Amino acid sequence: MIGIQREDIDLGRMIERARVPEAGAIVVFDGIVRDDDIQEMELEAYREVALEELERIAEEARRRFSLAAVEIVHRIGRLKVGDNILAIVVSAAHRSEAYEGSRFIIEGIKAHVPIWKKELRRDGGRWVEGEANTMNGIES
Amino acid sequence: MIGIQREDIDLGRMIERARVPEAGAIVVFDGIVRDDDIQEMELEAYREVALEELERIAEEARRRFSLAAVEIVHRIGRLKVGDNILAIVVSAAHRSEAYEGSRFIIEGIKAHVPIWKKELRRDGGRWVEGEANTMNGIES
Amino acid sequence: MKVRVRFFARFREAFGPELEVDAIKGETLLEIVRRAASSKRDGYSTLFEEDGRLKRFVIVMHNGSRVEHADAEQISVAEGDEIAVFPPVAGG
Amino acid sequence: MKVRVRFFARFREAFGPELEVDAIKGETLLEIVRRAASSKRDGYSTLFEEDGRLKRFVIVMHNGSRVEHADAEQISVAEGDEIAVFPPVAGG
Repeated sequence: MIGIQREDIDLGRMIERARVPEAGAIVVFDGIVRDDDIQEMELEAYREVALEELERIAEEARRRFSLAAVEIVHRIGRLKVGDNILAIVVSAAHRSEAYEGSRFIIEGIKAHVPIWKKELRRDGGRWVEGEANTMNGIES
Repeated sequence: MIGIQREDIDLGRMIERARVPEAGAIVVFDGIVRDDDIQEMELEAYREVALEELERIAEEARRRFSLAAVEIVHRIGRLKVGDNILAIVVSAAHRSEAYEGSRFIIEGIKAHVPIWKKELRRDGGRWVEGEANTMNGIES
Repeated sequence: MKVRVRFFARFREAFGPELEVDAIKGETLLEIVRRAASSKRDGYSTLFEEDGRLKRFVIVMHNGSRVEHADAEQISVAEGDEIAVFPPVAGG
Repeated sequence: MKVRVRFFARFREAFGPELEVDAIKGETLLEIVRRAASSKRDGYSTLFEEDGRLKRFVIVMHNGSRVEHADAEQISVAEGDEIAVFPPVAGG
């Protein structure tokens, strides 16, 4: 399942969906709001395009790393320290594929999925800069 | 928490324990019994030494990758396809440390922790060979 | 001819989430973005350099596909098009 | 002087999980392992080469610490020692 939602993420259900007979390894990435002197975080998405990109990244990861299952849920809206931002759950026959597939997906999301974060601090808000470089974003 | 147990693993609780304020990323590795024409798997540990090794690997990972939390539970006994064998949950400020720390731990376990697996097939049992090489095992 | 221009993140804060622009046949994506930006005081300098080019980091999409700045100067809009303008993404 | 010898995995299947060996002062780890192995028919060839050396892959621990085969020929046992003998590990 690939999704963008306001509600919290049910990691347990994602893991159970990835537990298929041909899988020997499940790797979960759970990105959470870190206590970096922030109070809250506000996330915004270009939803239709972000979903398409998540599907594309999931499909490419599935193919390149022979993944048995891929589940991605990204949250938007107002989040506080400790809240889940993003969960990626993948399974594969062997651990290397599961780790590498998971990493491929998170790096793809950071570089290509139109979602933005604003850190809300006591002294105001600050948009988080895209990580890769100033030309990142969706590949044409 | 570091443990070796017969009971199933409560992944949800391990993840909640790793959800500390300084963590921005949680990575979970869940090793499960793969349907590789096997019926069941029997795991056996040199328990006291295995626990010491798990503690040593966790401590080294914590230090080398600045991990905020490390949880490892390895199961022993009779397991069937889809059952959890081993769960590693780590958290860190940033994703690279969490992924690399998790990978360091699983590789350390494969190479150094005195636990053995026997695959039980219709035509009998087969001990799984250690992965690294025939001289692996506990470093003196 | 109606064209939608959507803004995200700090561009949304500057221009609002979306503007409907009445486009003339033959107008390019870049011309539409320029007009949309001009709807706000100081809007122009948020997206454009003094020499009139889009700032390097500004990302433009046309109906859900990214377009290079050079192409945005060439592609003409059509009825019902959606143009999106946003800063570098920071998901995950 | 009592010494415990523990076996794991296929060595446990061959010798049982543990043997208590009555050791003589000055006996080495390797000598104890040899005597323990001799408790079963064909046991010797499970752990030892024909030339009397331990098979390369056999791991020996002394009170929870791994010892090289060469050292196992030198180290004398003491009352209450635990020797463990096992094949390469396969955890995870």
